[in-house]
Amino acid sequence: MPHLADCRIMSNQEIAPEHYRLTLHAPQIAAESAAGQFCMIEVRPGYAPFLRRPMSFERIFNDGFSILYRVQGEGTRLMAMMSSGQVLNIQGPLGKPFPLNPTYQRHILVAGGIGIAPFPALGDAIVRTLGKTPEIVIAARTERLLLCEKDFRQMGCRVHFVTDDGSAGEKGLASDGLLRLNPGPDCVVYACGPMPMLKAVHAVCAARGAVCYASLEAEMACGDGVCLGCVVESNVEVEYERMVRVCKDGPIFDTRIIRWDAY
Amino acid sequence: MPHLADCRIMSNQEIAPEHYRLTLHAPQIAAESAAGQFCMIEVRPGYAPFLRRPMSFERIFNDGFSILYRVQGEGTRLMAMMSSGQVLNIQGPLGKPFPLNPTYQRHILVAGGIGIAPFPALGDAIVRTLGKTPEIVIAARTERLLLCEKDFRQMGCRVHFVTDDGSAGEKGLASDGLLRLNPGPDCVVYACGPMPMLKAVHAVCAARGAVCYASLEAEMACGDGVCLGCVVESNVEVEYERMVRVCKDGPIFDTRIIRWDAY
Amino acid sequence: MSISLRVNLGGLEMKNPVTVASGTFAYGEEYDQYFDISQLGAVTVKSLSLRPRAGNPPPRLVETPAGMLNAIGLQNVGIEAYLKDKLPFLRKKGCTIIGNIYGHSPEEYAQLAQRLEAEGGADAIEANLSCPNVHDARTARGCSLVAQNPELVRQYTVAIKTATRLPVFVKLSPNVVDIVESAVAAQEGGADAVSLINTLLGMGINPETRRPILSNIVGGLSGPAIRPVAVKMVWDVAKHLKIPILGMGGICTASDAMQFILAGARAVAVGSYVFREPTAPMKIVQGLDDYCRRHGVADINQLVGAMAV
Amino acid sequence: MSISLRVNLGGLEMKNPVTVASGTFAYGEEYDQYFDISQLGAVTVKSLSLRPRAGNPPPRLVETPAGMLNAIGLQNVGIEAYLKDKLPFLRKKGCTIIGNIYGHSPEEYAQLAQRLEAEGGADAIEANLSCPNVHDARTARGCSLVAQNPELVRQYTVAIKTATRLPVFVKLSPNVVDIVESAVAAQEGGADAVSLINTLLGMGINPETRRPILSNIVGGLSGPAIRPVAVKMVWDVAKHLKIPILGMGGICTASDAMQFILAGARAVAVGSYVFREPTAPMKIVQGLDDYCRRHGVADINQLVGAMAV
Ligand SMILES: Cc1cc2nc3c(=O)[nH]c(=O)nc-3n(C[C@H](O)[C@H](O)[C@H](O)COP(=O)(O)OP(=O)(O)OC[C@H]3O[C@@H](n4cnc5c(N)ncnc54)[C@H](O)[C@@H]3O)c2cc1C
Ligand SMILES: Cc1cc2nc3c(=O)[nH]c(=O)nc-3n(C[C@H](O)[C@H](O)[C@H](O)COP(=O)(O)OP(=O)(O)OC[C@H]3O[C@@H](n4cnc5c(N)ncnc54)[C@H](O)[C@@H]3O)c2cc1C
Ligand SMILES: Cc1cc2nc3c(=O)[nH]c(=O)nc-3n(C[C@H](O)[C@H](O)[C@H](O)COP(=O)(O)O)c2cc1C
Ligand SMILES: Cc1cc2nc3c(=O)[nH]c(=O)nc-3n(C[C@H](O)[C@H](O)[C@H](O)COP(=O)(O)O)c2cc1C
Ligand code: FES
Ligand code: FES
Repeated sequence: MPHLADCRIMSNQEIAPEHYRLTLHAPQIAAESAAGQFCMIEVRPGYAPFLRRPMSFERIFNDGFSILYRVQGEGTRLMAMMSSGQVLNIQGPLGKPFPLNPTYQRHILVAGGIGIAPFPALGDAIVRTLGKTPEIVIAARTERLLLCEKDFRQMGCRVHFVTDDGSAGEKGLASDGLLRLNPGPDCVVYACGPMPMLKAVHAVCAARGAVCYASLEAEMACGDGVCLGCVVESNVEVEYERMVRVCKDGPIFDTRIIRWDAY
Repeated sequence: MPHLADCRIMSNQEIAPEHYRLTLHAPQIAAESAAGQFCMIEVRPGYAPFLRRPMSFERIFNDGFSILYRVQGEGTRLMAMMSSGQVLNIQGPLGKPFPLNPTYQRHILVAGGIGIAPFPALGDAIVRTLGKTPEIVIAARTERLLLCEKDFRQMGCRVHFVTDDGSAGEKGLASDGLLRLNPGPDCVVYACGPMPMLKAVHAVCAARGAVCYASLEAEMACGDGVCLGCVVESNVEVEYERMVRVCKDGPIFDTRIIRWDAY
Repeated sequence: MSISLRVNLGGLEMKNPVTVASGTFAYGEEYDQYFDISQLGAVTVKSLSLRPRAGNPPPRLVETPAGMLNAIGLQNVGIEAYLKDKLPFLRKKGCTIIGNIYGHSPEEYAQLAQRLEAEGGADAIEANLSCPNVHDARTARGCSLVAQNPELVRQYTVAIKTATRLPVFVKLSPNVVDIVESAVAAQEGGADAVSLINTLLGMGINPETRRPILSNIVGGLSGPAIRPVAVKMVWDVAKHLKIPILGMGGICTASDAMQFILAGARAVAVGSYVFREPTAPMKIVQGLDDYCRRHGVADINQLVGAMAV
Repeated sequence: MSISLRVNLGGLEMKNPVTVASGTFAYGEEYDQYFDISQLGAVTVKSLSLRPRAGNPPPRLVETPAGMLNAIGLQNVGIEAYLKDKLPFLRKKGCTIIGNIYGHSPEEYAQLAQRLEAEGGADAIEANLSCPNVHDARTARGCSLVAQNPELVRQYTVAIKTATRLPVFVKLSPNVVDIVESAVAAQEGGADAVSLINTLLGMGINPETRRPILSNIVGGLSGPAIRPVAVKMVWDVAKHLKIPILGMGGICTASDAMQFILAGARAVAVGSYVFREPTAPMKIVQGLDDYCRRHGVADINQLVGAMAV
């Protein structure tokens, strides 16, 4: 059940250009949260910005959680100006977590840019709950934006880098990185990143017979399934079940459900 | 000429419950400012609040100035949360300063509540420019809100306290305090505070033949004479000169000009 | 001092004047996680249509300064699924229910009202004659809503009133020259109250892609940005109507709600702000109680339309 | 890459598409303290009437979420004082001038236009047929503006066009069912462009005093809060009009201005935001140049109405 809680900022640090890690004291929310879920952050009192901002849990601790965010617009710019000791009102946990299934041999994580955000928590969960070691493709525009390498090395993961500009790892797209790992029916792929990347990753998985779960993004008002603003089109035949809510039915979707040709 | 400048906050301290002193580094603005003038503060980026907030200069230094403010609503609440090192965009100086006239024997300052704000600068100016020592009536709801006593003692002023609740000084209104000082035609009275107080002070001055300059307040959009939003009604006979702009024609007015029965 | 917040909104007894705006509270279940929704004067449900609707394609939502634009397009489960899956929860909670309905003709509205009454699906009907998101903006110039045509408002109202004995509220659009005309038409048609306002038509363009932000291009603007427009319309209508008003548009706090009540609204609905602050409706109930206490007013009805001119 | 920002707004040559909204820039002098106002495409002056006007009693102004309400009531120095005291400064600076006028009848508008032309007081006329603040809200139900009646819009436009050879822009109100009707009426009357939008009617009440915040009760809502409404109306009108559009309503940044241009505005006016940020109009001129550069567009006219549907 989601909570509304005033949470103290433990730290808020720039970890790469325009990328921050924010840690919040939020024991109650943390206790009920799982990898893949998210929270809605009230950036500040007053009506600018008007809506809360959705952010995935990066890591979940006993007494709180961290998020990893990229400065995108007004809301995240204001977040970046905050400092420890200040308080943010948080709504969460929201949405469905990544499904964890022990039957798969390989767990491959594919992150594009800030899409890395929910994966430290997912990696933790795979290691701890399933006793497996995930592999990860970390893709970004350029070397400096390849985040969280250390976290995954510590879990013992194979880490594959891909950059748009070839400044580190393979030059190419996240889906190229995934292809290199030769996914097959024994794999479950978890993907997070921009829509075109997810579409490409889905295509690879579909071709190779791997199941793929993607964490989707959409502009949100309520985060809680109420406003019907955050929908994406699915393949469901039933007309009125075609629109699925990213916040409540997702944000994690089996990619076979999404009507990719709409994107 | 008014400037627009990003000014660093040197300090922002609570000096009484809900009352703060904010000091800004603003050498250019300070160099051109005089007691009675004010600035417009952009409280923060984004559209909440939408308009700048007008604030009188409390004291003017070589390298900047201070303001004294009371937390009133959203804008001032946000200001109170700021800390030294942060930057505010300031527009100023704006408006007309207090007129200084050496022909008067006595200079009496009458402050109601946060209306004390422009008087430290005015006291300084009277002492330095005219070589006279002003007298001051400081009125407030209660003892803890009697501000700036020390500043005026240091200037050698006679300080008369008045409180609504009698917790310090005389129990009564600012205008009662003024009456005790027995003002007459040899006096110039400077007043700042809420409209009903100014009306009462004007009445005392009119009855005693003292000239009175009041610093008025009105909600402002531009602060610069453009929007015509901040007007008050004057006694001017000419119909279309009846509305005088607090920001540009004031904020300091000879009280005989104001149509007090409209207030 | 004992304060009474009870109001009678055109025959609907409400224990306090606070409800929620249709489409911003779904069917109540989600927000019951944050506060006991039966404490509200009423719960207004998302517009119900005869058949389920998928609504418009995404994107359907964008934030704007102090507000938001939406082009949901009345996605809803349809009246039968509502009666079967959603109503039991609201009834179990003991909520007073305002059933908001949307149809394509007077007959459809009548049918919806009849079904709701027959199945105990609502304690009052709110007829949404003013949704801006059910037309294709590419073809519908300026948009043509039933609520923009007083004669149609009258006809639709008559049809609904004939079909049900439940109190009928008619929800109007701010996109008119004079909302009093629409309100008077509703009153003439027999409406028991008018609900105002629905969203204002608006749109946004992404300059980088040069494409409209909403897939339907045009959407409805809501939130505190439009509050001054809504207060003005409530005040206009209150001066000329005998039936009561359910006021909405940008209400976030008890102080906002008081503006509507003083302007002449018998009850108020909290809309978009509930997305930001799910407990807002409850806090407003408390805030109205505080206000009455502070002002020594024993019965909130004394404040309706009590603005001193 | 050399970028041309020149536009022709119904016969008015502007070196760039950026002007200011009438009433938010007075007659230019104050803001020339912050930037060289002759760099703007044009300066639009505060509405001028035949005789000076004192406007409404205070309070006339209140901040609202992401906007403001004003009820200035067209306080202005009158046309003769403008010609004598204000015009010389604008001419000395070399500004292109849009002379906004307000009268009580077609004849007064005609007279004002004539005087402006005769004295070289403006390079184009903008007829304000849509000021919400010149009626007493206590008596004028819903407000009745010339711009709310297409037939009157046509008549007034004809009268002004007959009186002057200067380009005539007709400024319209958003408080209508379909602003296209008003715009078409202006076009039929011979207008060279339409200016949209004026403020939306709105009001506020202070719950503590239970009194209206503005002395005139009702005022005009402006600022970013209303931007989505304005963009929508520009887009609607652009689809149906041959004459160009001067777009305004909540423009704060070059990106906002681009929304209006892509929706179909040939030029744009910066209004309320200039109070907050006096250099905004100048920054927008620069921002439009940057935009064109970034998007490889050599002539801004190519972007007018270029939204991809
Ligand atoms: C379930 C979910 C989880 C997310 N997790 C993260 C995360 O862990 N780290 C991170 O950096 N970002 C994350 N995002 C994206 C993040 O919400 C946006 O970057 C952020 O809302 C931008 O706000 P802004 O005010 O800075 O930008 P603006 O562009 O000013 O925002 C304007 C509006 O657009 C919305 N918006 C803008 N970009 C996005 C986007 N990509 N997705 C959804 N809404 C958007 C905003 O919420 C706001 O309503 C997540 C989004 C979703 C839906
Ligand atoms: C020339 C001038 C000088 C001033 N100097 C000082 C000063 O030195 N110290 C100080 O504490 N206050 C001063 N004020 C009052 C101060 O501007 C307001 O208290 C402040 O704007 C309140 O903003 P807010 O957002 O906190 O309040 P809110 O009530 O949220 O503000 C809402 C709107 O009302 C306006 N407003 C509210 N109260 C006042 C008021 N009393 N006068 C004018 N506008 C108001 C705000 O500017 C804003 O536009 C001065 C006002 C003027 C006109
Ligand atoms: C996301 C969203 C969905 C809405 N859906 C409906 C609806 O289904 N039926 C309806 O009558 N009004 C609907 N509305 C309009 C609201 O009920 C309300 O009239 C409007 O939003 C103004 O109130 P607000 O500013 O407080 O949100 C919707 C509004 C929003 C923001
Ligand atoms: C304080 C103020 C005064 C205004 N005065 C006039 C006026 O005299 N004549 C006019 O045609 N419009 C006037 N307007 C309307 C603006 O020109 C403009 O149409 C409106 O404010 C919308 O633009 P904005 O949201 O950018 O302010 C005024 C607006 C404001 C805020
Ligand atoms: S954000 Fe409201 S339904 Fe998903
Ligand atoms: S605040 Fe604009 S004229 Fe005074």
